[in-house]
Amino acid sequence: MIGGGIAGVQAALDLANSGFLVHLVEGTTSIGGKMSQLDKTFPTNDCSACILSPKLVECGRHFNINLLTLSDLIALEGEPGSFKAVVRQRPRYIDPEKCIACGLCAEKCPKKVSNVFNEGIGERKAAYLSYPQAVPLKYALDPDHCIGINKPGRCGVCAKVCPAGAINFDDTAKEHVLEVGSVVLALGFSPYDPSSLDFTGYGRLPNVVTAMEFERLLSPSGPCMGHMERPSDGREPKRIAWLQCVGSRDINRVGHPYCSSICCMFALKQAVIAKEHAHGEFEPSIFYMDMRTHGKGFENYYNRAKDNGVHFHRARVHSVIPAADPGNLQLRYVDEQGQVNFGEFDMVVLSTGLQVGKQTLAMAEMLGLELDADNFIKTDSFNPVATSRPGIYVCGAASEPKDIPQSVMEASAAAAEAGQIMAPARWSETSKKVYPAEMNIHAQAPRIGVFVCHCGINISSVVDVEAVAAHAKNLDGVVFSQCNLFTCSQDTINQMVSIIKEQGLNRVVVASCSPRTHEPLFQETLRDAGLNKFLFEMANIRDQDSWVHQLEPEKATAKAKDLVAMAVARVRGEGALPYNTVPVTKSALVIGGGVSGMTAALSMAEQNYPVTLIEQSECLGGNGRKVYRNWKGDKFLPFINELTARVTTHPQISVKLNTEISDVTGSVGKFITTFSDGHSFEHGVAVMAVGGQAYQPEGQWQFLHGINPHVQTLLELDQRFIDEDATLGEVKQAVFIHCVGSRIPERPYCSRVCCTHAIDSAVRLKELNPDMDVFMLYRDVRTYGQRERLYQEARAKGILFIRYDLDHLPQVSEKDGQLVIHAHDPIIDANVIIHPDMLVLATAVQPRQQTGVLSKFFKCAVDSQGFLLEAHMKLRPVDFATEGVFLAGLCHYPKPMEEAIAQAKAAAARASIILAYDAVPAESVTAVVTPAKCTGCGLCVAVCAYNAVSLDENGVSTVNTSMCKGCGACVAGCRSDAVTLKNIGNEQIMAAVDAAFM
Amino acid sequence: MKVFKVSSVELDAMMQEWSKVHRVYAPVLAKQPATSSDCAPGWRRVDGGSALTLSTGPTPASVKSFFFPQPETLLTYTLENNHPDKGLMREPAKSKKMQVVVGVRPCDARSVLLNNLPYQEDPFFQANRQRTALVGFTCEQTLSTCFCSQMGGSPFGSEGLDLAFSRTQDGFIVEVGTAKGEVLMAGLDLAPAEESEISALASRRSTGGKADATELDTLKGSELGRLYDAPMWKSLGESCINCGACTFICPTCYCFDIQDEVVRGQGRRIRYWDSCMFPLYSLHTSGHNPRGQKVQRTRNRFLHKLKYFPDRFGPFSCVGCGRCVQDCPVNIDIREVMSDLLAVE
Amino acid sequence: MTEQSTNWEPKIIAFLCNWCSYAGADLAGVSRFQYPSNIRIVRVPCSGRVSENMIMSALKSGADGILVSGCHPGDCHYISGNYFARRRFALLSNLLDFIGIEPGRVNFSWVSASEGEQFAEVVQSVTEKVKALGPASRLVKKIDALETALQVA
Amino acid sequence: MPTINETVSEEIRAQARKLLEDGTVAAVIGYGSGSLPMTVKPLVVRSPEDCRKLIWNTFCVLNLANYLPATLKSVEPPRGPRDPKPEGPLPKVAICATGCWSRSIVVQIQEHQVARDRVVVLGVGSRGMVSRRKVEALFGGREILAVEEGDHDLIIQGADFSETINRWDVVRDNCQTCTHPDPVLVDVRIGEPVSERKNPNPFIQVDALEQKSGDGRWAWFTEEFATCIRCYACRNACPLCYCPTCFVDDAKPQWVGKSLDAVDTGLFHILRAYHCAGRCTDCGTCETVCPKGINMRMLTKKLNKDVLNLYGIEAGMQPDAPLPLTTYAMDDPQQFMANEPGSGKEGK
Repeated sequence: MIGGGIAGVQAALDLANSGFLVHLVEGTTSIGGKMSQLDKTFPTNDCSACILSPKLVECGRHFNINLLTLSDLIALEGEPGSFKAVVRQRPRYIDPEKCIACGLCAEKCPKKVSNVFNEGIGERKAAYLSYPQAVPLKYALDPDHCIGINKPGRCGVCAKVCPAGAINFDDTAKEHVLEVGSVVLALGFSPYDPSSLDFTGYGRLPNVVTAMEFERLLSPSGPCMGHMERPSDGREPKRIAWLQCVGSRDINRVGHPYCSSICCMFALKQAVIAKEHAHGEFEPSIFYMDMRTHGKGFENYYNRAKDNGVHFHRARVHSVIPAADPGNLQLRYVDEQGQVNFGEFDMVVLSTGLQVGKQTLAMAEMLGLELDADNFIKTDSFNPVATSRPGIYVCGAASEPKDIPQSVMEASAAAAEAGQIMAPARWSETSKKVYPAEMNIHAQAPRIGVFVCHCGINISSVVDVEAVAAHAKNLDGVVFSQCNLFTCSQDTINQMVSIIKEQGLNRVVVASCSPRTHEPLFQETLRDAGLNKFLFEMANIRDQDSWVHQLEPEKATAKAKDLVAMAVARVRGEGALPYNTVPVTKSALVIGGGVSGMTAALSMAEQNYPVTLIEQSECLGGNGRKVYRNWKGDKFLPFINELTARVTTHPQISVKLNTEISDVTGSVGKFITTFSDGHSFEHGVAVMAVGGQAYQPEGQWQFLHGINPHVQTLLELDQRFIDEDATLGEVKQAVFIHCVGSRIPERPYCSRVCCTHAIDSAVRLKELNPDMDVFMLYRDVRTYGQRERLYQEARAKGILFIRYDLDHLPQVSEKDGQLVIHAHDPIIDANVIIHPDMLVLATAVQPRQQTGVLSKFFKCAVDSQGFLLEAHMKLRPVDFATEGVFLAGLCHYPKPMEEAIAQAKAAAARASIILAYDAVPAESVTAVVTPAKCTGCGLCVAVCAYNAVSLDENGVSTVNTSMCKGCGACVAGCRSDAVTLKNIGNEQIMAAVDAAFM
Repeated sequence: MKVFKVSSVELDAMMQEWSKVHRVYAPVLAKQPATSSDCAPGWRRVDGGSALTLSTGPTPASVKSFFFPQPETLLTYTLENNHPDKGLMREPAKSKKMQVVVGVRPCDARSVLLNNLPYQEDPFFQANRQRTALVGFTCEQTLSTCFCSQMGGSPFGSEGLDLAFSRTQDGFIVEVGTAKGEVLMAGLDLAPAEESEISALASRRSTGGKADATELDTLKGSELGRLYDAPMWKSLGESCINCGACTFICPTCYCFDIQDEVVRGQGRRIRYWDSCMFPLYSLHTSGHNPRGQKVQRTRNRFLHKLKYFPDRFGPFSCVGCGRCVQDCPVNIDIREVMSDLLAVE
Repeated sequence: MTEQSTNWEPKIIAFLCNWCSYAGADLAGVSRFQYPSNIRIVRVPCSGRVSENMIMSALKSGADGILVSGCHPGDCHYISGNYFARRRFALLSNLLDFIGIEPGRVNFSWVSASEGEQFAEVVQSVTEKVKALGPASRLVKKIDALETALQVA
Repeated sequence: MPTINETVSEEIRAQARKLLEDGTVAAVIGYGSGSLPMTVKPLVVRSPEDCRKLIWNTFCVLNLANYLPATLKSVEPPRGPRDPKPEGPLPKVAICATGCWSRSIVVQIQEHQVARDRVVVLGVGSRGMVSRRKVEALFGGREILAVEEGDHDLIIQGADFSETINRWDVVRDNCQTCTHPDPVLVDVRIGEPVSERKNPNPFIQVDALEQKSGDGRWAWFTEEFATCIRCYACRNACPLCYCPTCFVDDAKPQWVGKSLDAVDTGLFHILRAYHCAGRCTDCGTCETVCPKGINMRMLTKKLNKDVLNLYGIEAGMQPDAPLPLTTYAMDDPQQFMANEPGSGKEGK
């Protein structure tokens, strides 16, 4: 796995979790990539670090992920299934085994350097941690700037202050030779550097920043702590302009003919978030060519932004020059009416495009991979993650500009592909830890051990740890307490194991840092000592005490005593919990026999899992059979026929046509689905790929469709292409209307595929008859990514684009059978009358009506439009909140076939993770009902987000442990205290509270 | 027995005198906190000067809480970490100072004697009894809900009172019933009551207010099984909402529960009023509840008062004050229950 | 028990959700944002785990102030826990104000995992408010005080 | 001419008899006459003959919905804990219900305590029920021995007096500010619908208290609840307080102490009221049954006001709607979190 950004991390986790050993090779000191630099993510405004961190931590701790930071792949030889990869790891100069991330080295380091993580805004030290949540949470020395490295003997302050003796100026590079079955590239992108675009003023005018720089300015962990300050004078900007397409859609000066796809939303999000950050009046303005908000939830976001006062100017800015007011900027632009305008702003943000990084190019060359015209790694239309070299896959922005969910989907898809190659070797390279048998502590009086950590001097320089340990000794149930220099160090951990055994401890409290980072380590220690890992609590006396009360040692000590007493009180009432698992039935159900369903089925079958594929109609292929070709010109039918053949003949796939679902019971690991024919089927996972359907034009969007024979939808035109209808060449004049049924109040989303599809169809018509006049009536042309090339081709071929808006819909009428179209061209501000002999409607993509019914069977959610709602829009794009059920294709959101295929493979990868195990772990901290106290009111059922609670036949609440996530919403909601959360019951929590007042 | 004559003015002066040495309490007629700073609920501390006003019928709150406080602290302890006495149980120091309760009605005075039967050996009840003097006023007028005579009491009864005041034409005569009464009267210069007044009171006692529990007494002889299985309980239990209003306002309900309460490391073991109306009252640790149904609990309360208690101690455990009749939210009227029970015979 | 002494320091119980606010508190530490030491953090899975009973019980036990903090709406690790919590807290907060519990005793906030400084600010402001209010007395159970009353009754 | 309530009584008796005779229901929940003036007894009638005991008057102050779940259970065929559920439909129960009681039944349906198809609601429009305590207050300490009810007047008689008073003046506070006197769930209509009482402000008492200072409100709270004897009549009379173990009886942890400590008593009332949030229909039963006349209704009414203002919900209006605390909106108001740095970003 090359690259530790979000795509790399996702692919590594998917592979490691499905039984493969993964070497994750990352060039910098830590994983996280570009996403870790973001403040918020669109369209949910989720905090980027919050949603990313858990994945990074999981990756860093994973038993079967070998994380190689500061490393580069330098050579690869061999065949798919048996490659030999050579990885060179540069020296870190700080021993990660010893580093406790106390930060003293950075604090004392005399050398200040520009902060790369903050896009060069502000400074960090030569001894550094790239960002607070970095994984691995280990400092490094910057070899380019460290005095000690470059001039041995001249500095060495860090080595003197490091309490762990982790500094090693003599660290050297290492080479690792790795035997791998497959290589996945997640090389990411590099933002376009706008320095050469002199009209932007970037580099000369301090208040012109790139979007990524602005992101760091917004971030609470950024250089100005989330207070929006402009670089020149630290003032909070009141007017900010975003300039779109800087380095994208620009052949002239940049040589990037493609659209970077994400910048419209990126700018929208920044405008919205900046408005939230701003105190008082704030005016964000976005200068754009087309607003490309083609993703799920994007159009709504755009509409909300418009409603919330974000100004939009359809214009390319001519120049950014200093305004009279120091620091302010004046923009000159021509508006749609052709008027020259000036606008003054406090700050300008350049929505810089995405491009392929130099390292990616070098890597592609080293590996012998083909690149496309834009230097992105070339992939296949029908296998969007396969590179030109077998066994090497690519995911994320290295193959085309794309957003996070798409990258994550491709990461999983790449994992599926790699998993297919390596399926025979599953579990052969991985290792599994063996623990001693657990002591039964039932009915034992508490024997609590308390370990108080100095954390070098991180805690002990403020808190009197000896006094805390002495205090702990007298607490009820405590039989042992001691201080340790580093409780998390390997020798202390070993010592803890023997103390637990010698002292017969049955519960443990560690007073040190945060359970969020260290609880798993200590819980592991308990298991090593034969104790159930849930008999453990931490008192956070570092992050939440010594570090935040540095000037109040006495108070900090008193607080530490309380925190320890609270943890002791809490652990006293805790019991051993089961390591819950759910046995897995190793077969999958795929619902829907379109391209997505077939792809998912095939991918799982290729990994040797039996799959049942059901399709409600009498043939496989779905909507794909109705479409002629994609924007690259690849025809669909041959591919679908081949796919159908592979599916129907695959020994692991059983296809049931004309079949629907009549009932589903069970949950992850074991679903029992009953089909319309009365048969039932037991399966461990399910993939919903039920597709979508074309909107049938009606009302003001009907445009004589079904009345005048010359009016047809895109799919109807496709059928004529497929049938090679010779009469098409005779058409003299054709008009396409975009957004028929999309982006309107009833359907406030962009159907994503229709711009490209319509333009490609127009191009096809031009191919059939180059003299044909073709008009495109559009609202925004959303040929995102490299589809932009198609748009260029269309214009080059003479296809005319006329914009319309909702206030000026094209008027279609007929006179003696002849179509008459009135449209308004806003550029020339004149009405246009066209008399075409063909009108094509680019109709919306809608979810199928049955989607809602099906979703209820599997307890999955649908969004307000009726599309299936994934677990998380950003990072879990193919999962549902309900475990064991996955989604792919048009039922999720309109998308072109290559994206549907990637998503289907991703769904297969995610499903295969469950199928790889005989049993899957389930949450141990789960809710449990005391039936005698239950009123059966059903409040717990209503507030459970996971459908884990239900009323049984006696009207009493019961919890399905395998679905419960342990959030406790039911517990807090229950008036009669009939529900509790194991070990996080009211008893334990209130014992902790009361202990604070003893 | 000594009987004195007292005018209203002298009564005031007496209360003033008492309040110099003792804590003196009088009933409150209006809303008053359940636990005010130094008083049992429904009573107020008086220091003379304020004239005593009594309403017709029983005092709003019974005297029960002077003897059976809600709650009574049995033990105290500390759980403070590092405290040398951590976990050590101590009996709290309790005041032995005499408290004088003025304005008690004969029904309530009798209730103390009835509660004394089960609490004969209860040190807490006895200690409270020791230090409490009851100064009562017989009832020239009763309410329609009063039925003390039926229960073996009398509106003019002096049983259980240390001093019993009865109205005369121009004031009161006061009967000194006990040694505690003597202590209260010591040093007061009062004229003895006239014979005519004494005999007038005696004749009132023998006519209007004669104790007569003969009818109800037949219950004492009747077979428990038949009373227990009587069909009347079903409808009674059905309408009863099992609140504890009747038990808590009742002067003769004396059940309690014991709990430990710990706040900020300071603990106390308290005994507080419980009610047989509550399911928790009879709930076993096992989860089994012998009186798990509402009807069982309703029946228990009445049979306890009218059958189990008399079978064990002799008298009925009801003084006929009628408070429960007035306050039962669903109009369960013990007089009707009694007549229904008699009809079972 | 000498609460009114001049160097009185309040104790504030903070129920923090594990995924956002507790992480935000950690980040405040990592970033060394200093804040008053009066807060005692209780880690709970989700703000939706925090019930009215817990809040009132903490007050009863003697908390001079209470802070409940969870993920911003939309960020809940458990999808919707904080939405349900928001309704419950809104009603409780208003009810407590209604019966005369001083505004500032019981506080609610949303703090995300990346808002270390904001966390420190919230603690600072809550502590200041509670200090200005003085020791809690309303709905604080006092065993000693009751003892005296009972002994004389 | 018979009074309105006499007519209603007659109709209740007739309908009850008919429903019992034709086997539609196995029991009818209503009221019988009481043993004291201004009292009534809740009554479950199981035979046509007993229907004559049913009455309706202006003192029917207890919410009969409180009896509904138990009565429904009582008419089911007896079965042990391991016996299977009986086949076929279970017997039905009829219940007299005014506006607020019918709304309580709706909440019971929402909370699965009552099956809609097993209940026959005899819907009676409430003309407002009289507060016995208000009447008694008018007569100081004088004992009232009889009360005669007219449509608009009450004739109050004692041993030595007889006075006529205006009925509306002594109607309970909750009835005076009622906005739904007519039942929202009706199977059999009894009497005429009652015209909606036009209340300028149903929350007038809450508003008045809100006007006081914080200290003033605290003084009100401590005084009001100080007389509580912890008899739990308020709880037990409430049709929504049906927990088998109330939170006051929990021991681990002990949320609320059980003696007369003012804090424990206060917490009991706060939390009990809170548990009724979004469910309380302001039937006033809690206040009515309190032997000490505590106005605990003020707390539930305050919550009702907030639930209406914040979420636009009145309790018990729609059987198939979610309860306010079992649902949410993304943009629910969160002013209560305002002024906190780091919060309120998404707030409106």
